[in-house]
Amino acid sequence: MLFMNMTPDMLRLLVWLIPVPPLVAFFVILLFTRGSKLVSDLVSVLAILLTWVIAILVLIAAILTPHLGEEPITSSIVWLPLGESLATSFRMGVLVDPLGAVMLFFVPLTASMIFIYSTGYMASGAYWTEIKGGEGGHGTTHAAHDEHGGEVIDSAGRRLVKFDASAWKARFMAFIALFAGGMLILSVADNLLMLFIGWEIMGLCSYLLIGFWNNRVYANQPNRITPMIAGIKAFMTTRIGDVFMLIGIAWLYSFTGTLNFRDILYNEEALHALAATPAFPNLAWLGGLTVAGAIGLLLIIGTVGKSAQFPLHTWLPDAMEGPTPVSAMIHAATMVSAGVYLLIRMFPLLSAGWVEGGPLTAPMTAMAWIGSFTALFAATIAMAQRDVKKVLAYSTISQLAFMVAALGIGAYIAAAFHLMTHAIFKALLFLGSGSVIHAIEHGEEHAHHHGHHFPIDFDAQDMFNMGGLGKRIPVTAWTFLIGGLALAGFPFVTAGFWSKDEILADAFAHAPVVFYVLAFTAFLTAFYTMRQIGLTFAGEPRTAAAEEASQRDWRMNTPLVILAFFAITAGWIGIPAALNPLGVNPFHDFVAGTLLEHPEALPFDPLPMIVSVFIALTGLAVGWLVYVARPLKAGQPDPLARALGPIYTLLEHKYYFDEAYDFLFVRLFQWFSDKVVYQLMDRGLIDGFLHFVARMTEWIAFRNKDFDTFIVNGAGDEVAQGVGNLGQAFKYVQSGRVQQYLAVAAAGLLMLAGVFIWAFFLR
Amino acid sequence: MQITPVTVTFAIMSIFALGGGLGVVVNRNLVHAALFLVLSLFGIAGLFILLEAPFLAAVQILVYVGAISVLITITIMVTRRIMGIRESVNRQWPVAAVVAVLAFATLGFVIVSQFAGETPVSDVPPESVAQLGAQLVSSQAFLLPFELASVLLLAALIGAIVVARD
Amino acid sequence: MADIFTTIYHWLFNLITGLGASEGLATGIIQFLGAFAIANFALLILVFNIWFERKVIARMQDRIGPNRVGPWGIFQTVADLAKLLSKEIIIPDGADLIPFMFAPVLAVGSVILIWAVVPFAKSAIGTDVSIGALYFVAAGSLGIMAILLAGWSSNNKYALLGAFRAVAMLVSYEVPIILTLLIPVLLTGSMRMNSIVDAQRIWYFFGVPLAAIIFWIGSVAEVGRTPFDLLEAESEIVAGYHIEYSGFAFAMFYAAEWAHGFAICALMATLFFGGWRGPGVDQFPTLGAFYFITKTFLIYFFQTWTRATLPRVRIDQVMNFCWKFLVPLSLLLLILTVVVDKVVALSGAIPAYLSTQSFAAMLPRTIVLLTVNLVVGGAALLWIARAGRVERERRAVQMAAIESGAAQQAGK
Amino acid sequence: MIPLNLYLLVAAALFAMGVYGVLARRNAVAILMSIELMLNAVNLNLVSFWRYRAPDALSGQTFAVFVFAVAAAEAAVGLALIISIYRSRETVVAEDVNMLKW
Repeated sequence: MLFMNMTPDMLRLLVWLIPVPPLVAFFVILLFTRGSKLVSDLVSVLAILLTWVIAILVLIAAILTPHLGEEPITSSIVWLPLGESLATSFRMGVLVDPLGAVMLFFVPLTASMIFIYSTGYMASGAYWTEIKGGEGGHGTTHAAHDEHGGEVIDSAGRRLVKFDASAWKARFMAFIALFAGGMLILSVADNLLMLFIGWEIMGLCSYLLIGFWNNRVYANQPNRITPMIAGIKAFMTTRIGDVFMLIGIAWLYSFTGTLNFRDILYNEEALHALAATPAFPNLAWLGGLTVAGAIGLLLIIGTVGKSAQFPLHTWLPDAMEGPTPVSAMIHAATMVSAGVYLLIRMFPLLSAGWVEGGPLTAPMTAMAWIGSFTALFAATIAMAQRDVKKVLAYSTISQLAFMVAALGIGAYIAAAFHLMTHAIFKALLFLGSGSVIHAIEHGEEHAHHHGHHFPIDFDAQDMFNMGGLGKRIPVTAWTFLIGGLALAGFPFVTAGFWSKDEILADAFAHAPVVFYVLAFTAFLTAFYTMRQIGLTFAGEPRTAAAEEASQRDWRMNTPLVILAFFAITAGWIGIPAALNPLGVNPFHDFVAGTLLEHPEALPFDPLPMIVSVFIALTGLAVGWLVYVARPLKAGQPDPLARALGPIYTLLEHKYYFDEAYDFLFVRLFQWFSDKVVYQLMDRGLIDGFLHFVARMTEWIAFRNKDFDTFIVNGAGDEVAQGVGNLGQAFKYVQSGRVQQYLAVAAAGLLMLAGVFIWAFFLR
Repeated sequence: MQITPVTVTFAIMSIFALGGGLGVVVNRNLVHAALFLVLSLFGIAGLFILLEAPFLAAVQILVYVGAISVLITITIMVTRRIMGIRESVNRQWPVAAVVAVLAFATLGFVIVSQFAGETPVSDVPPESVAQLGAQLVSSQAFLLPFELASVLLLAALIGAIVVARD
Repeated sequence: MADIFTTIYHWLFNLITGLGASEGLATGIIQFLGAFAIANFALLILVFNIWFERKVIARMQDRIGPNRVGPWGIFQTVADLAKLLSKEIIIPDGADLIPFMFAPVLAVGSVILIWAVVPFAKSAIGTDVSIGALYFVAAGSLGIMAILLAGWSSNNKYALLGAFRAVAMLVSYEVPIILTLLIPVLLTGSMRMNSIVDAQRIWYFFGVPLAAIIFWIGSVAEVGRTPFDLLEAESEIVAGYHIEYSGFAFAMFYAAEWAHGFAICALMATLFFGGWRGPGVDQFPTLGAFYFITKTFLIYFFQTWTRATLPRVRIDQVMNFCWKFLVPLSLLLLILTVVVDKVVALSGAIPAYLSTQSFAAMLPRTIVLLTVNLVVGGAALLWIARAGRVERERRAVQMAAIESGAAQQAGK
Repeated sequence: MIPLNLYLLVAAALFAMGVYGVLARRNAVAILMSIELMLNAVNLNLVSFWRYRAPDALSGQTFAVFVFAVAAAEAAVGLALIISIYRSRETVVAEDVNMLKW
């Protein structure tokens, strides 16, 4: 075979080439093939498949390499040589070590699936868009489906028309290509800066893609968040994390003089130095936070933003406004994984100074708390969601939190394992949900052609509008079931079970508290998964749309099947040695090489496994009893609501977090800028002063106009004139003359230079 | 420092460079200013030769005199109506003068106090031009910046055409 | 085996040092003398060149040509020179005096500068700088400035128009020139003129004829000789940028143009026709000068021949030809040459591929490159033939339309 | 041999002239020319530091080459902008192009 007789140079070249095809595809589509949807589909899909092939070659070569951890596949070029020798210059390069190999396994796989799926998903559909201005606007709230593209007026008085959701398909393919390129850059990067580049490319793309249907509005729901807003929200929220992360990177660079993973994470003295030096020598109350700790915390903040951990999680559910492939892309394959990948990659730094069984370092403690709390928190919210995608969104947050918590307690390999399996089965679930939505939309079409009338705010994503889809879209149903079971951790078969079990086992061994929390979360997970499956597929259709739902697009079904296959089998490579017919845990032994000193596998302990089996089964069983055994009738409320009462509302409203943030930050700043800046300072002080002066002069003039008009009027004029002149004089600061600005800038620069000279030469 | 051909050349070239520069910034007639610019660039090229960088000297002549100055002169001639402008400096010229003098003072201070009477640490390696060429395209040196520069030039080319065409 | 030039050098050196000058001073004086000699050669040879060209063209046009002054009219140019020198230099109203006077000097200077790197023989070269080829381009680019100044300072719209045309054309044609100049430089691996000549056991013309041709066309355009003499096309822009010049100032432009025309022949000979290389030159280096002059004059004859043959082209045709044909072609040629050369060299299929030691050693490389050139050139010819056909048809349609319109006018 | 600081002083003076020109000239083309002066001063600095401090690593010369590239790009785009401004507003006086104000 090809990779058998591949020279190392060829191999390195291949690694360089991995991110290239999608990026090329992005430019090709945007520059040339924009006009044709078909060609754009072909270009992007071929590109990602090419990447997949390359990645598989590299992956096989990597697996065949003995001691990959010690001698990873790496090559680098000089970024920008400075100073007197080329040796000291900053280098950019690629690196494939066991962890990178894991990324190369699931990222191109899921990405390719999502690309193929998108070609089908983006090919049809329609949504409401608002017409600005103009006259006319006849039509009633229910006239929506009578004449297609017909104009309707919703309860908010906006004039809406249907907009073809596939209009910008080519652009969409280009964006996800760029997205995949960013993720691949991040996966093969050998230093933090390059990783950050990929990271930011993805940040941009998530903004572009979440807000892809940027002219979409929701009929009768003027306050519901629109894709445009959601995109901005996601961008801003992740920005917060990114800024802190960048600070951390800069700090790391200034401390170690390099950002290369190998140079920092695989060299004892660097790590020791990082762990030994206190970050803020003169801040005693920080309790001797080391530099490693401080940098670690900053990086964690970056991850908290990117992987939507508490308290920066709110952008992710709203990111569901994007097209479903985007949700799969962002939530499963790429972006949120990137956050966790960063933590796993930097684990040696985060755990610098930590010995197995010893006290946790500051970053690890933080991760443990954030992780376990977010896991529980998100899982509870997921229980009460109506939107089929929102459930998955919150389950994603919760699952990522699993990984973060696992890292917090030092379960390095378990985290990597769960990252991989979760990416696969969560991608499967999202694509499945997308196919469900598609089916419902088609059903809506047909039903309407058969004379049904739907309210214009009919929501094709609301699970309570579904039901009984199992018979109508069997492929989706079965694959979704597989994915759901994997998510719920159905024992001994699914991938999710083994990875989750490994985390639980580690937690049981190291941190009981974390274990209990995660165990309970696992129970909730199983429950809401079953709830979702039940609401969606079981029972009888609750609406006409569900009645006539159908989805027979091979472009969407093939990826589902393939991913379902991996959702089962991907877990088997990580079966604990004790249960493994091979007698070893291949995944563990492979990934362990990534670390400097290999963590040895835990002695097998049946108790946590029994617990997790029991939990998964009970959770599924409860869900079965509530939602499948007695499926909901149309219009029947969620039985959970009766059970939980007010809590249910609380959960349904996501603990009112958006509202809280809205009040705390948005409103606060609006209030500040309005009341303080505008009203008080602008109106109050400045205008007040002017009015006061003017009125006073007027008053004096009026008083004395009988005698001495001349002087007083003169004075009044003078004062008014003076005020006017003041304004006149000040406005020239903003003269629009570039040279004036330049002069000021130059003067400022000179001042700095003076300070510099004084500081370095004269003092 | 005794009078040697090198010092004499240095003096002449410096006078060219500085005198030309002065002409550029004070001369009222723009075409003459452009001529002074050419003179100044010549001076710089001569200094490059004194610094044993003949390649840069040639490129300096080729790029600056052959291309940029021509471009500037043509622009001056195309925007011919501006020849009517009599006063060549704006109202803030005193500020500018002060800033410039201060800038020179600052730089001069650092230079005089830091680099007084420094002489080369070693000779220029033979075939330095070849080395330069090799470095520009070596992945262990300046390959990336070089490619970026070429992309920048391409972008500027297209941009200039797009902006300047009707 | 000291050749005549080194002999002269040593003789002068001993002479001057004998007079009690320091060695540095002696070298300086000799260098100055050398520069003086080369400059004068470059200018005086014109006297002969002009006569030569007029004679040749006359013969080609079945005339006799200058035949009054001196034997075969050989002193005709001297007479013309005397006339020009004795004429008044008219300075038009509103002329910008300094540039007006500076322009001709710059024009001549830029041409003379070129001769500094032209190797007459292995040891007879003004200065063998390591960047000779680049230097030649840089020096040539000065002429553009001269033209621009002349056109501007004359305060005459035809002059300015002509200057703009000239600059547009010269700047455009520098691109293919530089691109093709790179090819011999790449093949040699050095920009040093002497190394380039040294490496030509087989003339580069036989290896990369297409490059030579493109370089030639570009150079002729740079000089602005027929068929590219529309810069001073008397029939359209009376005389181009030097319309206002008279007397000696004009003579300098005139001299600059002809000297440039001769200089490109010398460069052509150096870069593509093996410069001073020739049989027995290694034993008797002095022979090199003879070979070099001969080659140069043969090429000069060819130049005159083209001038006598080809009609003048329109400015738009000139520009299109450069940007839409020469530039892409030379780019393609450059890339192909580099790639093929590298691939063959690295593949090691041909031993000692890059060696320039002997005729035999250079043969394989020459053949490889020749095939590349022939393929590219053939393709280019086919393409331009097609383009020309299309153009002609378009023209025919236009003319028909015009004539029909005219006919209707006549009908009314 | 000329000491380093002489070259640096020449460069500094040239740079200062450039600063003055950029700040004081009215004509946009003149401003552009002054910018070229500043760029050349930078180049002179780079090359002389290369010659005197690190003749073996050619970074100084390489950066000078990059400055050439940047200067060419800057001149092309700048002049194009000036011409288009001249077309639309009949002026190339920098301070007359002040639409962006209060």
